[in-house]
Amino acid sequence: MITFDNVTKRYPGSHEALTNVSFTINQGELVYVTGHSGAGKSTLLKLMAAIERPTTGTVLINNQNVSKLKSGTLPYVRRKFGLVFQDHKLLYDRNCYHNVALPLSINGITGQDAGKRIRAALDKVRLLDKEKAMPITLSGGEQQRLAIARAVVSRPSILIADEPTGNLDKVYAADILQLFNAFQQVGVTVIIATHDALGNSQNEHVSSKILHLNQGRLVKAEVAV
Amino acid sequence: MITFDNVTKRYPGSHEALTNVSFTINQGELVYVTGHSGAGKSTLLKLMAAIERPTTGTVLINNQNVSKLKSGTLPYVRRKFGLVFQDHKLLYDRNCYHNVALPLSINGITGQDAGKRIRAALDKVRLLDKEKAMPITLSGGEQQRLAIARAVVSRPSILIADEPTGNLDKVYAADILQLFNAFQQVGVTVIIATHDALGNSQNEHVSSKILHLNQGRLVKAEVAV
Amino acid sequence: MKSWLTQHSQALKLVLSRFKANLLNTLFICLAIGVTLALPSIMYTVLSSLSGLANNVKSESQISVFLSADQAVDTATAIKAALEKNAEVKSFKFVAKEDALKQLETATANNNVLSSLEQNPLPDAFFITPKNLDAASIESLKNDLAKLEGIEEVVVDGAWIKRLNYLILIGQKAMVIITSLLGFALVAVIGNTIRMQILTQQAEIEVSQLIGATKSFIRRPFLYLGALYGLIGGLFALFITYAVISVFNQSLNTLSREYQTDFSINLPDITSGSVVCLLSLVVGLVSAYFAVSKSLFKNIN
Amino acid sequence: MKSWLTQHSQALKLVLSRFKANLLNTLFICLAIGVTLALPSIMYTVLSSLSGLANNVKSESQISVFLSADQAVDTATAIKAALEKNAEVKSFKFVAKEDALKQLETATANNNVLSSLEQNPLPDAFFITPKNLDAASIESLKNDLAKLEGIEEVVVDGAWIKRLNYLILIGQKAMVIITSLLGFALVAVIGNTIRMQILTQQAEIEVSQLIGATKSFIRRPFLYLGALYGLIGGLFALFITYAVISVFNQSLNTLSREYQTDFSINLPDITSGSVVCLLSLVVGLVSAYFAVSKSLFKNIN
Ligand SMILES: Nc1ncnc2c1ncn2[C@@H]1O[C@H](COP(=O)(O)OP(=O)(O)OP(=O)(O)O)[C@@H](O)[C@H]1O
Ligand SMILES: Nc1ncnc2c1ncn2[C@@H]1O[C@H](COP(=O)(O)OP(=O)(O)OP(=O)(O)O)[C@@H](O)[C@H]1O
Ligand SMILES: [Mg+2]
Ligand SMILES: [Mg+2]
Repeated sequence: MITFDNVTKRYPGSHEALTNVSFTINQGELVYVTGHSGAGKSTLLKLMAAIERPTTGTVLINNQNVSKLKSGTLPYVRRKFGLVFQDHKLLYDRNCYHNVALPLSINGITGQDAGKRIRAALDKVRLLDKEKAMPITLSGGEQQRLAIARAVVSRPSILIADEPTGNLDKVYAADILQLFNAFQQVGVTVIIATHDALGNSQNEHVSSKILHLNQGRLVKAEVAV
Repeated sequence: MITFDNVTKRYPGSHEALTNVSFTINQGELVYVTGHSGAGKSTLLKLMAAIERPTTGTVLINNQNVSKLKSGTLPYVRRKFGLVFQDHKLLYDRNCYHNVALPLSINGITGQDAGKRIRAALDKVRLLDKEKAMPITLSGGEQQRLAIARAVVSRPSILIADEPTGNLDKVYAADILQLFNAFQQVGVTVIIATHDALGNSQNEHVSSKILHLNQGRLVKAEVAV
Repeated sequence: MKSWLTQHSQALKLVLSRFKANLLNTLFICLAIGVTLALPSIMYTVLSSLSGLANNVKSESQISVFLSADQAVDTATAIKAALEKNAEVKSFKFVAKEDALKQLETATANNNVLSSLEQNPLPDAFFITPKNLDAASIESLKNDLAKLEGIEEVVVDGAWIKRLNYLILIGQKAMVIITSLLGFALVAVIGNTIRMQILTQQAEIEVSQLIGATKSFIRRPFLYLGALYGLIGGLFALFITYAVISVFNQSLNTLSREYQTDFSINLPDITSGSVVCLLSLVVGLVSAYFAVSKSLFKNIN
Repeated sequence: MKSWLTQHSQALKLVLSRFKANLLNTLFICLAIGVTLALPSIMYTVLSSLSGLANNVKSESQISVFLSADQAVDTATAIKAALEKNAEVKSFKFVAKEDALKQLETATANNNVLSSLEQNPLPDAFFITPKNLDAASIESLKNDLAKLEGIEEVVVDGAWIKRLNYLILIGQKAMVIITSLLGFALVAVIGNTIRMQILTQQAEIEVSQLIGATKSFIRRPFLYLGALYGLIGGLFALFITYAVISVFNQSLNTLSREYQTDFSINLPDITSGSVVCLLSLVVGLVSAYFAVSKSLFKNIN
């Protein structure tokens, strides 16, 4: 599904954020990307989601080489992903409902059908009562959950979440991980970057893969059961 | 130093974020504000820093009633604080050095003296090598550390940090808490909001106060030694 | 087809709701566009009215034929018949020497000066408007007329035509300069406004691109916005033009009475009104396109 | 005092560095301001040159004194002496009847028409420029002159003055309308630009306020920005005015030769140039102040 072959990423005017990374993620896997701050987790996720392009090496998504995609087809590749950004990237000029509506409207889904799906997504992150609130009036954790609702509303086949529980307390974090597990259960590939490496006891019964990064190098890729 | 007397905060068009909160923080204390997501931690911190005003009740900072401050004197009250915002609030149109320079230039400190202090602050959060980088090119954790550098550069007498380690791995988090402890050691009042209530073993030797919030109510105010 | 319609109505709805949310701001901007657009429109209206007047004056009389003094009345009649037959003559006017003297009295604004004349020194005259105004036709007509009997002199009023043409030329030159300056200002105003809108929407644009919006999806609302600004600005411009010219015409009326002429500037008709609106709509659309393309895709591959 | 200086130089430095960073954009905006400002400046220059011309014409001759026919030469000499003594007379010109006839010939543009005159029908005349141009003084002067001996008639050239004044009045009316329209456009352009800048800097403003910046600290760079936009815009306006009027004057020259007059529009001098720059600087400053005050403190208590 997603294959990295000898990928190196160097940002202009910076040292290498990723060095010679190779791995494969199969359809329906649950993958944790771990590592210290600045190790390259977000960079790895951005390369997977076709937001950045590798400096050298190849990134294959569904056997398509991301570097060789035409800019016209890029949007359609990106629609396969549900993305939770580390900095949320919410839109502060519209309420929660319309924030979640954005991916649907981009996919051309409007009207009643859209309304149902948006409310279902908000309900999953327990924000249904904040439907009409503006994101700026939400607490940090509420904003993070809103970002998650937006990522899942379009029922993506790949879910990529960058530190989705950094601002959440244990109870909510468990909740969200439950949600991700549920997605994995129905065949969605779930990729999560996190700094508190697998400290969540709730996940012990789910088989998952760990990609551990250290200063841009893939140190170990192990499967925990 | 900071006294809350029966403080209630209701945002327009929202239920009460804080209800009847009373406590006192003395000069030089280290205070943790804990509670689940949406409990009112950030609201409490904003009231302390004179960014929001209480709906009812009084907030006293150095025996000054915040509600009765004239808008002309408000800036000078705020300069006493070093603030780490939950959403960082970095300026993305200037590099790290100039981000940290902002509080100093507001205080009228420029030139060589400022330069020394800025570099010292960046060094404390281990970002000295990123001095010239733009914040947008920093990883999530690096941005958080930059926000901390900006908060401490003007040597405030009160340090207020909202989830300062949410995006940091254990090693860096311990680092930052060390930094805060160092500030407390020299008489600075340090107030930290966090959702992982005192899970940090490093702090066990430091006496600290905990304000635990639940749905806007102060459930317990205890002193841990 | 249906999805195409949905997309467009969605974009339009978005723009209209934003219009409503910032009504005062929007009106302010449209007014600025209207003002900028009103000036060339006023200029054009005034100039086209003036050049209509000039055409009138121009065709009033270009060739004067003076008969020799003490001519018998039937000479004039013969010449009249010859002129009527000549295809090159559009129209002509006979002024008898008595009438000419009266006119001279009026022109010198003093009835007494010439009253003491014992003998009328002025000749009978024909004032002829030629059909074709180009130099060659006028020259050949002049030669034809000079051949007629009993004619003292044929004078072509060339200097006057030259001067008038020159004045109109200057007016047109001024209009070209002013219109291009203002056209530039217009593009700058609309372009800046759209860029401001883009700045406000920068986060939305970025996020939309990241989660798979196509370029045309992002561009669409801004194009509608530009077109709407242009259209409303154009309507404002028309309104201002109407108001200004009406006020002007009132002043002109008083002056015209003074001059015993009946000149007023024509208000723009429906055709030129729609041309103004259409033009400003297009300017708005094009400025929006460039502003979007410039601001939109600079940081994202 | 020192900190005051530091603060200002700091703000100015910030603005200049941003100017440099967005040089093209900045120039574009200044050019738009310049264009908007150039039009009233051109209008004013042309109109002031014209009204200078009008004043010339106005003061050329307002009272004509015609002597009775067949007067002895010493009557004219006596009148001349009387006119020289009269304090109300600014200057006068004597035109003998022979010269008047020649002028009439030139005026009717036909040498042959009047050549057959056996006797000169025109009188000797004095053309007088009064010192005071108000109606009362002119009336009393007229009465004084009428009392002199050997005078047939005194004519006050009232209609011409009335018409000319009316024309100038219309011109001034047009300028007031256009200037106020453009003034409005100018404020809109500069104000919008500053608001755009504020939008870009919104995060900085918010954060600065949160960490203790005073309002004047935040406002200062925007005021400098507005003033600089105004100043540079004003300089552009002056440049455009110079260029346009120079081009215009070339056309006018050809026309003037045609009319045998020597009229050209004066280029703005240093005084009016600095007035334009100062004015646009102030407009920039004021627009900036309002834009900042409007955008700055809306969400923060
Ligand atoms: N756009 C960019 N331009 C230049 N350097 C960048 C850019 N983005 C990231 N970097 C650098 O690349 C390195 C890896 O960044 P990345 O965001 O992938 O880290 P991370 O593992 O997500 O860290 P964190 O846990 O703090 O979010 C960092 O040193 C960062 O400064
Ligand atoms: N500006 C605002 N307007 C309206 N409601 C607000 C505003 N700010 C916060 N709230 C609401 O007040 C409540 C408490 O918010 P607060 O930010 O204090 O929570 P928190 O304890 O910081 O949570 P987190 O751990 O998620 O950051 C939340 O329900 C939030 O939606
Ligand atoms: Mg990251
Ligand atoms: Mg919070």
